[in-house]
Parts: sequence; C-alpha cells; structure tokens
Amino acid sequence: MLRIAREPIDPKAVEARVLSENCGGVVTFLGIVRERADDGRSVNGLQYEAFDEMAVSEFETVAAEARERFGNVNVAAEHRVGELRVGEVAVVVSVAAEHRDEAFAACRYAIDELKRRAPIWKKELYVDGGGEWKANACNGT
Amino acid sequence: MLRIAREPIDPKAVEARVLSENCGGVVTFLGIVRERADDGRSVNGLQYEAFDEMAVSEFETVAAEARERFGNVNVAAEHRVGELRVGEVAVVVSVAAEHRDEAFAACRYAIDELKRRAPIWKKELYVDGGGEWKANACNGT
Amino acid sequence: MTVPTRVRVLAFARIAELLGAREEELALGPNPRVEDAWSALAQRNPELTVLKPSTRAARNGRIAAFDEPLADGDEVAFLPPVGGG
Amino acid sequence: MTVPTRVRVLAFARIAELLGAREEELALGPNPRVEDAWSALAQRNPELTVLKPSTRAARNGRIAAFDEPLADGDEVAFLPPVGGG
Repeated sequence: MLRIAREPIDPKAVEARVLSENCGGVVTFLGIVRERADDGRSVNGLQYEAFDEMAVSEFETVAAEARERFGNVNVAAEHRVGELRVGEVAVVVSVAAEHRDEAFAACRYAIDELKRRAPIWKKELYVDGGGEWKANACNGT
Repeated sequence: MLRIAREPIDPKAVEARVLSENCGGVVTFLGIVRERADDGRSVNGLQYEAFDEMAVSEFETVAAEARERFGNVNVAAEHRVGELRVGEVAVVVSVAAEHRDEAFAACRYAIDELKRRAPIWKKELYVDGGGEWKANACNGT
Repeated sequence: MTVPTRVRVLAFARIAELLGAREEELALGPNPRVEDAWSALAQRNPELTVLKPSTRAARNGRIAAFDEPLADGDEVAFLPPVGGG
Repeated sequence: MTVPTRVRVLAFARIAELLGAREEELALGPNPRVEDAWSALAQRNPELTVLKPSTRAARNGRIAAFDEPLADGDEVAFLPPVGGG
C-alpha cells in the first residue's frame, strides 16, 4: 500500500487505488516541499531516502491499525525519494471510507504514523549551501 | 472559492487553486455518490441542485471563518449539480496550509459547514424507481 | 388605487417540484412581508403548508425572517432543509 | 580455526554519509551481536559513536536490540531518527 517512488508522484493514481463501490468519502493528504525549513532557513529542496522494504512493511502495519481503529477503510500511500525541489510532492496518503469521519481520521492517523515510524530520511538542502539531515518530532515508538 | 459545476469535477483543478509557495500540506476531501443510501436503499445516482449565488457567498463566509480559526489556510471547493451516477464526485474541498494540522482541521471544518449551511439539495434516485429529497443532519444554524 | 408589490420568487428542490416551477413573479398587496409571498404560493399548493416549519427564506440572497418586509423588485427564495455534499 | 560470521550492513542518511557507503560486508568474530557490527563500523568512523543513542538497528528487516545475536548471512541495518513526510 506504500509505494516508494523515484519519479514525480501522481496523487490521482494514489487516490484511484483506494476507490471502491461503496465509498462515499475520500481524504487525500499531500506533503509538499516548502521553501522554508521549520527553523526559517530557505531551502532549494529536500533529499529523501528510504529503507524501501522496511518502509513498505511498516506502512502495511499502519494501514492494518487504521482498519482496526476506523473500520472498513482503504489506505494507499506513495513517498518519493531522491532530490525534490520546492513545490514538489514528497508524500501522498489517500483514504477512502463509507463516511467522511473515518476517512479524515484514518488519513490523519496514516500520515502521522508514517512520519513517526517509516524508515525514511530527509535532508534539507539550503539555498546558502550545505545540508542537514532532519528528524521528525517524536521518533520511534 | 466555491464553484458550482454543471460538468464532472476535476479534483486536481480544485487542488491547484489552493497551492502556494509556502504550503507544506494539502488536504483534499472528495464526496462520492455511493450505491447505497444511508437507509440501505440502492440508488442509481443522485440529483443535486443549488441556489448558486447564495451557496457561493455562504462558502466565502465559511472560508473566512476557517482562516480565523486555523490561520493562514487557502480553501477552494467545487460542488456538482445535475444528475450524478454512482461513483461520480459530488463535491471537492481542498485546503492548503503551512502544516498538516491546520490543513486537516480547516478541510474538515469547510466540508462540515458546507454540508450544514450551503443552499444545495440532494435527491436520491432509487434503483426501484422514484426519488426522495434528503436533508443532511443538523440543518440550519 | 393600490399599486401591487412585484417580487420574484425562487423555489428549490421539493418546493419547486410542488410548485411546478423554480421561479415565478408574484404581485402582492401593499406592505407585504416574506410571509405573504409564502401564503400566495401555499394557497395554490396546499401541500406546501406542512413544509413551512422546515423552510427558510432568503431575501435578495440573504436569510430573512418570515416577517421581514418586501419591497417592489425583491427576490425571495424559499429554501428546504439543505442536503449538499 | 574460527570461521567468521559474514553479515551485510545497510546504512542510511547521516550514517551512510559518514561511512561513505550505504552497504558493506563485515566479517565478525564468533557469536556476534548487532552491537559488534556497530562497533566494527564505529572503530573505523569514530564520528559514529555519538550517534549510537539515537540509532536503531534492524536485523533482516525487523527492529532488533543491539544485543540481538547475528547469524551468518544476516542483514543488519542502522537507522538514524526518521524524517519522512
């Protein structure tokens, strides 16, 4: 359900993977490369890398947890790796459910847990040169 | 920011209207015609109509409220009218923000308030003939 | 001699179906209120009567109470409970 | 005569940069643990030492404690704090 992408992501293709006959609500999250890092520094872009197999299996666990918590939801995600410029899509998480309550809740859960647990790393590439690997808050379990 | 559409909606076009230079998170909700109504009856589709001008101005108010509550968020929506078949997109709400917290919260707020307040009406068209106008829960203010 | 107050009525969803029209012109008596436009419709279409408690009115695009006065040229819309999304 | 335990090490992000490689083969002594693979790397790259408290290990694709034993042919990955999304 998680795909690691080496080329630009098409969010519509991720959405298409979750649609089913009786889904009434689809919530899709796009994570996009911002021109400013959280500490205010300007970036040209971000560099991502992943431990593909483990990221995929960790996200399978996350999707299973989402179904346990929120019922019959379909979850799909795609995370890009390599060098991304400002404005490019780094991650897409899409969830379809019968009703919007579960779609919102499960999409939020899936992106939060993906960020917290999936073995994926991000380096900020600064406009004024250099770069730094940045961890998300609340790493690990 | 709300567009009433007489033709099929392209969610990507709605999303494109909210993207801006420093947005890091975009949350998009799609409302899709389900094959079963809430009471379990099978439908061929839904028929929507709108009081266009008032729906548009009501949604402007909703978007302004979202900015008051959740800060600097961009909000766009599109609602289709006419006859829709099962699986077609009835409504899209897209919100971009610097961070995902606000994007999720504002998108949820906008779709909830659109459903509650926008002068738009829905008729269920049953497989076994006939149809019924259906109100959302918690109508009015 | 009394000059009628002409208003344009917009109807939606079930109300429009009962009226057989989404729009019509009404000529009301002097100093009319939203109420009077509704009554004129309900007189011709008694089935509307039971819908009144759930119907909201808008005058010139803004929600209006049933006792709000109408002026010549106003647009009055009758809105059933909404069901968008 | 001691037969070495051969393991494949995967490194990521800052750890890979410090090692100058994302992947390497290590020949460890008898009855090695995850710990020993880490130490072999840190000996050559002392800058790794300060990263240990924030580094997690995975053995054959599953999170493993540093005192988990390694077998010949195992894959050990060292994972810095994650930053996806």
